[in-house]
Amino acid sequence: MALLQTHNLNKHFGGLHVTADVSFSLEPGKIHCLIGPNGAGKSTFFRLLLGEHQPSSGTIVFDGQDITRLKSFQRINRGMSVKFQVPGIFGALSAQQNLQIALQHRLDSLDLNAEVERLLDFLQLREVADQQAGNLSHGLKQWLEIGMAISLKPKLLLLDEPTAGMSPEETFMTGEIVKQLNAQGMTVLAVEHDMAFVRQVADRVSVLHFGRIFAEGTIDEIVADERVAAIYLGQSHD
Amino acid sequence: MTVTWLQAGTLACALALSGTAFAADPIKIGVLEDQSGDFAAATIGKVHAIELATEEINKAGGIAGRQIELVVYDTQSDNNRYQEFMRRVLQRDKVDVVFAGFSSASREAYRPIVNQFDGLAFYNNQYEGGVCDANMIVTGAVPEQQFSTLIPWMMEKYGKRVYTIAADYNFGQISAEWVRNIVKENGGEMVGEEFIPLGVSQFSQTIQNIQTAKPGFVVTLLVGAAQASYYEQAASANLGLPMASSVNVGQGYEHKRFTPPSLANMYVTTNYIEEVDTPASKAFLEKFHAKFPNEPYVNQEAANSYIAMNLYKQMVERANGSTKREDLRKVLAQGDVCFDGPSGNVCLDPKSQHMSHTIFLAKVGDGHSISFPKVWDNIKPYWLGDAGCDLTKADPDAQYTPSNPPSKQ
Amino acid sequence: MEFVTAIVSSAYQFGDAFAFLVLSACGLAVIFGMMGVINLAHGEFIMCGAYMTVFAVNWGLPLPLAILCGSLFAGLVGMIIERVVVRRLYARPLDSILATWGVSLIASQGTLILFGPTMRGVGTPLGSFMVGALSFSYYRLVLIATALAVLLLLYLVFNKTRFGVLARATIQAPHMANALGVDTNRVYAFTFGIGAALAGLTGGIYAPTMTMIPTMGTTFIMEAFVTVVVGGADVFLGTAPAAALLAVVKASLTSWQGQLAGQIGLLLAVILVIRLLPKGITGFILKDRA
Amino acid sequence: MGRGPAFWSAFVVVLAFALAYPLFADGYDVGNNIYFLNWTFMALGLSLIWGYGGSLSFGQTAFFGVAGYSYGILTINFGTAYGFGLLSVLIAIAIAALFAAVLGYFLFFGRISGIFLGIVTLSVTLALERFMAQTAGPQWTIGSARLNGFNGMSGMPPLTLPWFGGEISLYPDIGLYYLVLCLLVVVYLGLRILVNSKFGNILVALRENPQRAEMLGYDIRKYQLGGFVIGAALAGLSGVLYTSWGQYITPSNMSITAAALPIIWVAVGGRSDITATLIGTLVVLSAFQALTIYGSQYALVVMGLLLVFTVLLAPKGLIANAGILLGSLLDRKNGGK
Repeated sequence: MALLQTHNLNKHFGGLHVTADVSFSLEPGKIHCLIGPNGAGKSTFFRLLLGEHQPSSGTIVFDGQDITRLKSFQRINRGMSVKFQVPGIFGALSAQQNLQIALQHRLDSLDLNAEVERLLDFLQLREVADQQAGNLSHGLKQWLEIGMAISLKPKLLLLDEPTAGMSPEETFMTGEIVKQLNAQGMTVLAVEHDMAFVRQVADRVSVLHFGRIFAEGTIDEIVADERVAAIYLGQSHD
Repeated sequence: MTVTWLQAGTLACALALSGTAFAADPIKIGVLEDQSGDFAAATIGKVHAIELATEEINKAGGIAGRQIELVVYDTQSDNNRYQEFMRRVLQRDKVDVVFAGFSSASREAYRPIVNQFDGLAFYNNQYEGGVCDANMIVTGAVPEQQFSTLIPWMMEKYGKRVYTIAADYNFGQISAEWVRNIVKENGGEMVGEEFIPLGVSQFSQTIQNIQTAKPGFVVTLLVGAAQASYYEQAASANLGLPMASSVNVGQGYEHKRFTPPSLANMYVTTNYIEEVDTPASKAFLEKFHAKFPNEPYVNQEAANSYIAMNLYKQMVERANGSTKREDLRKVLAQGDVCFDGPSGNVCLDPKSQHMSHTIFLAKVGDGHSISFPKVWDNIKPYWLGDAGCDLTKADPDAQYTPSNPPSKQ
Repeated sequence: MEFVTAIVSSAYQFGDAFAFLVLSACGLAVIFGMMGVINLAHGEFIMCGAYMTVFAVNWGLPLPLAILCGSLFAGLVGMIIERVVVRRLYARPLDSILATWGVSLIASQGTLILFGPTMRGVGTPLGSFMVGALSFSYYRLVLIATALAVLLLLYLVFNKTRFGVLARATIQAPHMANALGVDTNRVYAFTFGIGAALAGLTGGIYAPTMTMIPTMGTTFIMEAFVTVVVGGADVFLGTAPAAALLAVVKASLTSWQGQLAGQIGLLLAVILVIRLLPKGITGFILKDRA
Repeated sequence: MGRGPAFWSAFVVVLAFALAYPLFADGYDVGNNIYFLNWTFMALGLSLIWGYGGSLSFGQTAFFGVAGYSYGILTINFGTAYGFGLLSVLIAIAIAALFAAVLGYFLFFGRISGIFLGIVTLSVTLALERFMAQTAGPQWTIGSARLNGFNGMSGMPPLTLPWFGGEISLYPDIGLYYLVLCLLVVVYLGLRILVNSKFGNILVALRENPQRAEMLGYDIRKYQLGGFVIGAALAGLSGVLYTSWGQYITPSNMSITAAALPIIWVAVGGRSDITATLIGTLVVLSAFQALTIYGSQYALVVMGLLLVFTVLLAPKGLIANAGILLGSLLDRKNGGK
């Protein structure tokens, strides 16, 4: 059974249809990437999944339950988690405190400290544990936020352009982290531009275009699809 | 009056005497008045009047041979400041007496503290009446003094249909109650009564309500700068009705500040304004302007403050130099603590510790000139005593109103 | 005839209340809506415009020119304050509340020190007219016309002029506007100046009807905030309907039960709006777009 | 700030000084300091709501006033016998907290935040002031307590404690000083524990990034409301203490000036730390009073300038910025890092 399923999901602002009849299904245990040119509706689709926008029509089913009308935090508590494109961290607090706040929702004090230590090591944040998160380098902020997102032990991890602004080395590292998480049983849905990253991690790829699912398949199938190449080429001509 | 000329004549003598006066400890008088903030316009003159009286008294040898030392704080029209500074003057500066307060709210703010420290305070302000508290002496006029004179006179002249607009707070509510009762006693009819929240400055609707009710005259008991906008707006809508007031002119000298003819045809009962045309008043005004040439106006509260200083001097001297509150109240209880001041002869009433007044009916003319169609001598603050407040017997520390009088034993 | 009188009277009262609300709020709404700054010195800008108007009349200027003079002066003062204080605080909108509060303390007490506790005003011009048994002030009609003119002018300035478009762009995406070569600092300064000038205009045009004291601006503050709360963040969408709604409430209750009822009605309207439309009327209108 | 041994030794020194203070101060200073201490609770509450939680509220004085009036109404009607004086303190604070809960429910569950929250709370406060100011008429009584409009309510007893064989009335003197000081220490330590607890962490988190906090599964509205109500209860405590201190409360305690004052204290001191808030509040209160005593008509101008300069030059607050400066100096002495 699919972990996440949307049925005819629509969202329009005034007369503008940002997503149109998106029916999408996500298999558990997979890493699924969502690609598409700018303005294809990827961000809006993510916001709909997270409950930051209410859909104009359609339903979202997560883990066998209809979550269309649930508030964001309720969805999170049912096993979703997200890492934003612009790192969503608590800038005035230390990296360690950031992780604590993320973890304390699930754990009490004793287990919590052990888990914070484990995550600091896993994400190679040990050195900067006491620094203000707002002062970390961009890459470290991204990893810190991934750490916060996985603190919840989610069934589904949503990643919004996790490698934006990263160097190729950092991007590769991030890919390895994502794969490790997936190996631990986490399903991953990532919006990504970086095709190297997609190739590195994705089990399956969907292409969103003009608010619709335009194509879906493995990375090789998608790359081979001429229509997909056309829309990306068309984009680059603009 | 003779006293003041004598004082002027014997200035040199007084200066010589003052050498000995310095030997004794000074008498400290705390002054808490609003020299900034909303009420500053009407109260700066009070401080000046106190300073004038102090200078005169000190030149004449002080009180019972002791010089007066003023301890002045600016209370910024802020009730909290009254609380802070009342404690300060009583506890830190250890003053013998305090002259304090413009608004009734500020008086109510400091009164519990005066009671806690068992001090003595003069409230030199016209107000809504009813304070029955042995720690307070009130020299301002109260409603029975201003309305028992004003309203019957107006009804005789302008008919029995009366419309009241009053500020919606204690002063306005209680004054309106007085007007209502007096109108009824004199066989008149209240054709309208409207209470205006403080801070309201727009009166179109009120003006129309008055026009519809067709009264003979309007009693305006408006308070504060915002509400004073009524007059300008009523004039511009050509309301054209005579007005009766206990609060304008005498306190905020609106006839000097507003453009004529917005206040024309207003009748005010006041216990003093600088236009009062008696030799005592003129002498007082001359002294005032000699010391404070830029004073915009000398209002009734300034006169009351000046009178209060002289009453206090008299009481202390008659108590053989004691500044203890109980000694002073024994003098007061004799019932003849009187003073010939700028407004004529005034006396303190032992039962209520309020003051009798000469009440002047001031009429504002078209060009905002003042005339006095009528003067009533020796109007007593009778209500508290009649209602059952007798401070010579008991001290309830309370404020009463006609609808909430002292409970009679 | 009585029917006509009643109609005229109601319209006049509604217009009067509407004008007061619009004129009280517009300066505050421009600065709040466009810049996200709560200007606690709003009342002092009103006072500033009023004082300048009275000075100008005393120098011999005719009243309309004097009011213009008051408005421009307040706008100028506003731009100076924006330059010296507010500009440094755009990243910290909450701190700008404190700074403008400080400015307001300085302004009202400074005025008291400089010009004394009170000043003689100028009389209300134009006289009155009769409908049936009631007489009305012509000047009140001028106030109503001014309120409408201000709303129209604001709409034109911010929607039809180059400055307005730049201003809206700057406010929505300052970095973008900057990258496009817009002098965002100047846009902010002018916007703040316009807000202050509107407050000054309000002060100037109400000056002949009011008592001149340094704290005169405070009588406008409550109405201004109430209108902005009910209106929501967008000046153009929110302020006018909010003022209209509140004016109906206020005028009808005042004529029915007196001034107090009018005031309480205003407050109840605010509480209801907070409950039903937490983002104000703007939020209601924009609901579908958000 | 506030976890090391240096902090705690400083805390003990300050506390010892505060305890010994009445031994060498005169009655006026003791009473005046009670007055200052009375306000600190409201400031600490605002520090929690604004400094930690990031919601600027102008509503503190509204809760202050509600609690003050409630205390007056309760004690005037029922007296202080059998410990009711103390009970009415608690009830008054509870009423303020309840009011805050209802208001906060509308605000936070209506997702009002940021600067708009400031405007709405200010409007509510001003509305309450206008309402109370027009209760002068004889119809506005609750039991035997007259609300008494603009002139304010008076005649309530001072703080009264039940005691063996009688009760003690605490006028502004040494007894009340120790009681208020003791309350302050309890509240301060309680708040320290709170802000370092999970709850406090989440408050700070939602100040820093409400979206992230929500996406960690926290119902941020509940935490905002929780902080708001706790802060309001502290404002209520200030209200009760103030009312019993001066046996008086007026609507102008809820005026726009009064509503801005706590924000000034907290901002000038430093809002994001309760220690800075506490010191700042006491410093600003005494500085403003001193200015009024010695600065005559220029006092308000100087206050305004102080505010503007603080905001421009020491954005984190004077006390907090001084702390940072001190910290960096010490670091440099120790060779830095």
